[in-house]
Amino acid sequence: MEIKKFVQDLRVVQNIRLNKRHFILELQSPEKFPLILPGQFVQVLVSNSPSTFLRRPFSIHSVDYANNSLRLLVQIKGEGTLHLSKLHDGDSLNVIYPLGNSFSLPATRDVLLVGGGAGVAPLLFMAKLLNQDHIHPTILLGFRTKEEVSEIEEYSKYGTVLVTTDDGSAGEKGLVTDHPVLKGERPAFRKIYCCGPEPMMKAVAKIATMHQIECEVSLENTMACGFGVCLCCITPTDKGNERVCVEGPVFNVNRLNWGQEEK
Amino acid sequence: MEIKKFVQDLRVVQNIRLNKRHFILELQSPEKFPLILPGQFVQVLVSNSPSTFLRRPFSIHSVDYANNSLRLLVQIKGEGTLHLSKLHDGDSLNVIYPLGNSFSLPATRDVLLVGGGAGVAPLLFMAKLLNQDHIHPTILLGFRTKEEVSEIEEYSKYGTVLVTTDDGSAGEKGLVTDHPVLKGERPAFRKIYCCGPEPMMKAVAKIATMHQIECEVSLENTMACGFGVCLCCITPTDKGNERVCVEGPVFNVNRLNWGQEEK
Amino acid sequence: MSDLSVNIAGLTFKNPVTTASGTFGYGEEFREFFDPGELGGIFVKAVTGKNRDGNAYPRMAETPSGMLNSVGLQNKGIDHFCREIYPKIKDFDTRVIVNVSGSTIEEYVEVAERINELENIPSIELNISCPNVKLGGMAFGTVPAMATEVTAAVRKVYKKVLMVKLSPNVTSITELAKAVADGGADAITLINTLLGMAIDAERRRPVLSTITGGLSGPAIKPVALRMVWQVHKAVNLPIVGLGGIMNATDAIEFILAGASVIQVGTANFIDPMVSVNIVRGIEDYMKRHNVGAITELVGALRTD
Amino acid sequence: MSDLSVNIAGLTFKNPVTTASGTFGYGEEFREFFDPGELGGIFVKAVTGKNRDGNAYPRMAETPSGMLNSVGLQNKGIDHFCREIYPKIKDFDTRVIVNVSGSTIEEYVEVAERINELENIPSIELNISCPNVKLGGMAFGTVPAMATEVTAAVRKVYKKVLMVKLSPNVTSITELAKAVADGGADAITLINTLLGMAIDAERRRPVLSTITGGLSGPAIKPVALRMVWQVHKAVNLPIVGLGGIMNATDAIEFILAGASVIQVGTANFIDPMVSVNIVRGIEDYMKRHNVGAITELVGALRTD
Ligand SMILES: Cc1cc2nc3c(=O)[nH]c(=O)nc-3n(C[C@H](O)[C@H](O)[C@H](O)COP(=O)(O)OP(=O)(O)OC[C@H]3O[C@@H](n4cnc5c(N)ncnc54)[C@H](O)[C@@H]3O)c2cc1C
Ligand SMILES: Cc1cc2nc3c(=O)[nH]c(=O)nc-3n(C[C@H](O)[C@H](O)[C@H](O)COP(=O)(O)OP(=O)(O)OC[C@H]3O[C@@H](n4cnc5c(N)ncnc54)[C@H](O)[C@@H]3O)c2cc1C
Ligand SMILES: Cc1cc2nc3c(=O)[nH]c(=O)nc-3n(C[C@H](O)[C@H](O)[C@H](O)COP(=O)(O)O)c2cc1C
Ligand SMILES: Cc1cc2nc3c(=O)[nH]c(=O)nc-3n(C[C@H](O)[C@H](O)[C@H](O)COP(=O)(O)O)c2cc1C
Ligand code: FES
Ligand code: FES
Repeated sequence: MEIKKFVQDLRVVQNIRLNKRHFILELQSPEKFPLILPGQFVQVLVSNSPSTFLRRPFSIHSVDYANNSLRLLVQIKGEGTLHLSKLHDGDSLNVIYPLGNSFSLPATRDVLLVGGGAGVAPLLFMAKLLNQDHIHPTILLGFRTKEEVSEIEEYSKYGTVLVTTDDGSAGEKGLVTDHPVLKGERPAFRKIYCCGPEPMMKAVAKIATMHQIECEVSLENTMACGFGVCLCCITPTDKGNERVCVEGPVFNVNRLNWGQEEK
Repeated sequence: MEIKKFVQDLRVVQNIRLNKRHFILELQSPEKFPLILPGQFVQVLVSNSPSTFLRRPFSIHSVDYANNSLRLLVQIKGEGTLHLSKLHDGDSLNVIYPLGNSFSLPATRDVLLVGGGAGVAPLLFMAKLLNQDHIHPTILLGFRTKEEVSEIEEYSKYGTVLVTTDDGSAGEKGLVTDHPVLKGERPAFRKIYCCGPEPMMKAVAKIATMHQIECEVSLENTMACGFGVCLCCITPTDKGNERVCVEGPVFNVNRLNWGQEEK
Repeated sequence: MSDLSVNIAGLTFKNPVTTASGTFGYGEEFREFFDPGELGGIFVKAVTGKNRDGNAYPRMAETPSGMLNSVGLQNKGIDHFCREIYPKIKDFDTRVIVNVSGSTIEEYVEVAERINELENIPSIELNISCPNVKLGGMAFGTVPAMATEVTAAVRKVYKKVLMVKLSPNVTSITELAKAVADGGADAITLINTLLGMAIDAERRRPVLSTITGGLSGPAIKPVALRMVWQVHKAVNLPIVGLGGIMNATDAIEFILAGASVIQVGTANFIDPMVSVNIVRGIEDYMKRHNVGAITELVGALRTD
Repeated sequence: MSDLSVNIAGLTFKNPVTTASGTFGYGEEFREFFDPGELGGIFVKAVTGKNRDGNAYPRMAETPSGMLNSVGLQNKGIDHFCREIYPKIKDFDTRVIVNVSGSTIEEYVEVAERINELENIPSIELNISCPNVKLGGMAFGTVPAMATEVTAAVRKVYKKVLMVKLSPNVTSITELAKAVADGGADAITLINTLLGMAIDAERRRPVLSTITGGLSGPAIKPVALRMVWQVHKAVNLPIVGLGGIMNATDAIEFILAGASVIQVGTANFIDPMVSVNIVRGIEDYMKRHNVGAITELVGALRTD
């Protein structure tokens, strides 16, 4: 399916600070939204920072078609995200969207969503879509500390939420892969959607593969264009080098040559 | 006299819009000001614009020692000044100051100050200093149109203000050099201080030289450093290539090789 | 009405704005943003003899006002191009020019010969920045004699407009320009990327899998302008100019320096609409400056 | 305590941070901002045989993340340096190194010989980017044989630490590095400015009086890092690295690529305190990464 892409000045309608490192940016379009799917992302121009030359990609955290607004969940990493964190209601932000493919719909009702850090972003959107199909997923979210645990009420609308923190200050202590639902003999899921730091995704993919659970991950390769023309964002797949921004960001792990060369 | 230079974050306390192209930026220091002289300038870092790499030089328009605040009168020319025009009270601006030499005190009471465009900036400061010496100068200011005529009340505190506009919408029509005080048989001044676009300063210098009136001009050569180390801002003088940012910006016109090579 | 049309060795372009190879795919993706027919032309991604996977990820590093890439000519080869890509792009209402690469003279010749047969491709751009595998990896584009040789070999089999794209990583760009002129080039494209490197200080590793890569974007504009100007004065061939063009003013600068046609590269990544906007901005400039035909501006820099 | 000291051919520096020639005057102006004794060293403005007025104004153009300059070695000559400048700088509590320029081999040799006699100048940096007037204006630094010749000639008369600063405007920087190593250089400084150009589209004129000029600043950092890395692998001499260093992270990148000492150039214009802040930033990095001696980081880029 070919979805038309927009290059638009979106209006910042809210900038909600979740904690020291994370915030939510709500952006509104002057026009009617096209169809947007969970797993897709946007490319944001950070025009007021002298050290951001290229756009910055962010997953779409949620979409409100009634208001033609979408939300991004952003983690402050460097100059670009720091500048975004300072935007105010009414500011304007140039965005290309919607980009990339999307999570596929599951052929099962036993669904687990796993996210870590800012990687949880696309999962909220996905959980909502699953609900429309009357699927009530288990949602396993990993955070650094209790302080960073956020939006649990939002996720709880769509599924059963489980939490891990690195320091045990909330939920289970450890990484998401240390949580009983994934560590147990045989996880009770037939499909996993996963998004987060690459080592986390690889660990989840390993568990999934071991138990023959279907698993889709959303990759965060560095991008120059975000719409398929520069060939900078590639990942090796069973079909050769594919573009994460067009053929991805979502890949079924059985298509990725993961586990061969670790750094 | 060696004046210590500061590299400081100054606080924007006011941003006063005069007209479409001009505004006044009032900046306050957290520390006691050093001695600052009329004709000196500051180097401003425009840190939020991706297309301004070097600092931007501006003459000091006035100084308030009681508040440790100074004013800049800025004309919007490109990206840098456009960004400055958008600063708000409370914003911070990194500034190096005070830089350059200054106008010399006159050995006469028959003083004319001539300014055009943003070039009027240092003249207010100079007029005030002359007043402290009980000199009441004539102040001839050139503007594009009536709309841009501004701060006349300020200048009037220190001298007799005369105005020209390019289109005659206020004061005399024409350039400052078309004004009767300069066009007359023998201008009634023994010292002229002049600041503005180079063609204007050259025209004034020509008149001054013709009538053997002492004349000081403030040059606006493009600068990289502003404090004497790059040798980019030079102007040919009777002593060879001198730095406008250290040996200037104020030069007595009889030291400049003006009029030899016009563009 | 301003006349924006230009002409390179008899080949006309409706306006001087084209897109740079490797930054515009095969034009397909951009059709979601605008009609390529609004541009003077498009230079499509490098085509080589056989399929190439390109280099390993990471292939990109952001740098001050620029980026490094080490894509490494990833493409599916000339057969695939003729069979799969050509049919999709042959009816674009603009000049479609193919960037041709290779590691041996034979490969360049083979690809050029095949493209010569494609009716709707009026021109190729030889990318001679690739290392010559037979001659120890020294790039064709850095040794004048090699540059002449590969150009002449392609010239023999290629009957349409032959452009040669030079690498800026040389001591004397005019020497290389003369070398490809001697080889029979119809036009010279300046510049390809500058060789650079980025390091991640935290991990103490190069950012790119290939350690070094090609620098593009506004950072290189001063170098590109200088080379266009030098070659314009030294060699009597039309020039296709590029390197860091972000807006119409940049484009005008290249034209004043001597470029008949300009290419927009890295800027496409930041604003997919930029090339169309540059066409409009050039028109505005011409109106403002009362320039009837864009050709009046080519090389019109005043240095008196 | 982290050990920041480094050593080049027996000459120690208290830390690896120095300032680049032409961007720090003779250190005088900076005393109003900080004590030069906090730095590892300062490289002062080029000195030539006779007084030079330099080029006409305008000498500067701002470019994306950089600037062009065409100052053109303005200085009052070696006599004036020895008589007027040396007494003022000889007691700085840091290494003061003089950048030496010329248009003929005789001029280089003359200046080097004179500076050899100045007790508190432990080293010179030969700037071989200048055009050789006798040999038709081709820069000494672009032709390997000429680079060897001028280095060897100076080596004969100069008894202290001899650094040679290379131009990046060459096809092979390693070839030039080897050439000056053959000539007897003790260390290699990389890089001088890239040749570039800026145009004012409104006036249709070059911005600089000299049309072309030298590009410096962050824009050139990727090229500079690449050259430091290439020379570090190819030539067994210590390297002084520079080109676009704006902060401690940039400095660490050059050290990882192979520089023993780094120079801060254009950044001084934007923040006169930057070099001192870089010293502190390097210390922070060393603490954070548990590095006892900065020398452990020289060339320590991991490429496995
Ligand atoms: C498809 C996609 C979706 C994404 N979705 C989100 C999201 O929903 N929320 C979110 O907070 N972030 C997301 N990211 C990551 C986000 O794009 C980067 O964190 C951001 O671009 C960093 O910009 P910066 O200027 O703040 O940091 P920079 O100064 O550019 O970088 C700071 C540090 O982060 C590293 N870094 C930068 N970009 C990436 C990247 N893409 N992958 C790994 N490391 C990187 C750099 O190497 C550097 O060490 C996504 C990335 C992709 C490709
Ligand atoms: C000592 C000194 C004192 C100054 N005092 C004032 C002042 O009090 N008020 C004020 O408004 N301006 C003053 N200027 C000029 C001011 O520095 C420039 O207008 C400003 O730097 C432009 O920055 P920008 O980023 O907005 O424009 P840019 O994008 O840098 O330039 C826009 C246009 O203006 C031209 N331009 C930029 N700088 C200069 C310059 N220095 N001289 C001539 N043309 C230039 C450029 O070539 C370009 O065409 C002074 C300059 C100097 C050297
Ligand atoms: C991601 C990327 C891929 C490129 N691929 C090619 C290529 O296949 N062939 C080629 O001749 N040039 C290629 N180039 C170089 C560009 O065509 C252009 O010469 C260079 O980027 C400078 O222009 P710019 O600064 O406007 O991008 C590529 C550049 C980039 C950034
Ligand atoms: C205004 C200016 C003047 C310079 N003068 C000299 C010089 O006299 N001798 C020299 O070897 N290099 C000179 N350089 C080059 C610098 O020393 C340095 O090699 C170059 O600027 C790259 O470093 P940077 O990007 O950190 O500035 C000069 C650079 C600038 C910007
Ligand atoms: S980021 Fe350009 S192709 Fe994916
Ligand atoms: S601006 Fe650097 S010396 Fe004047």
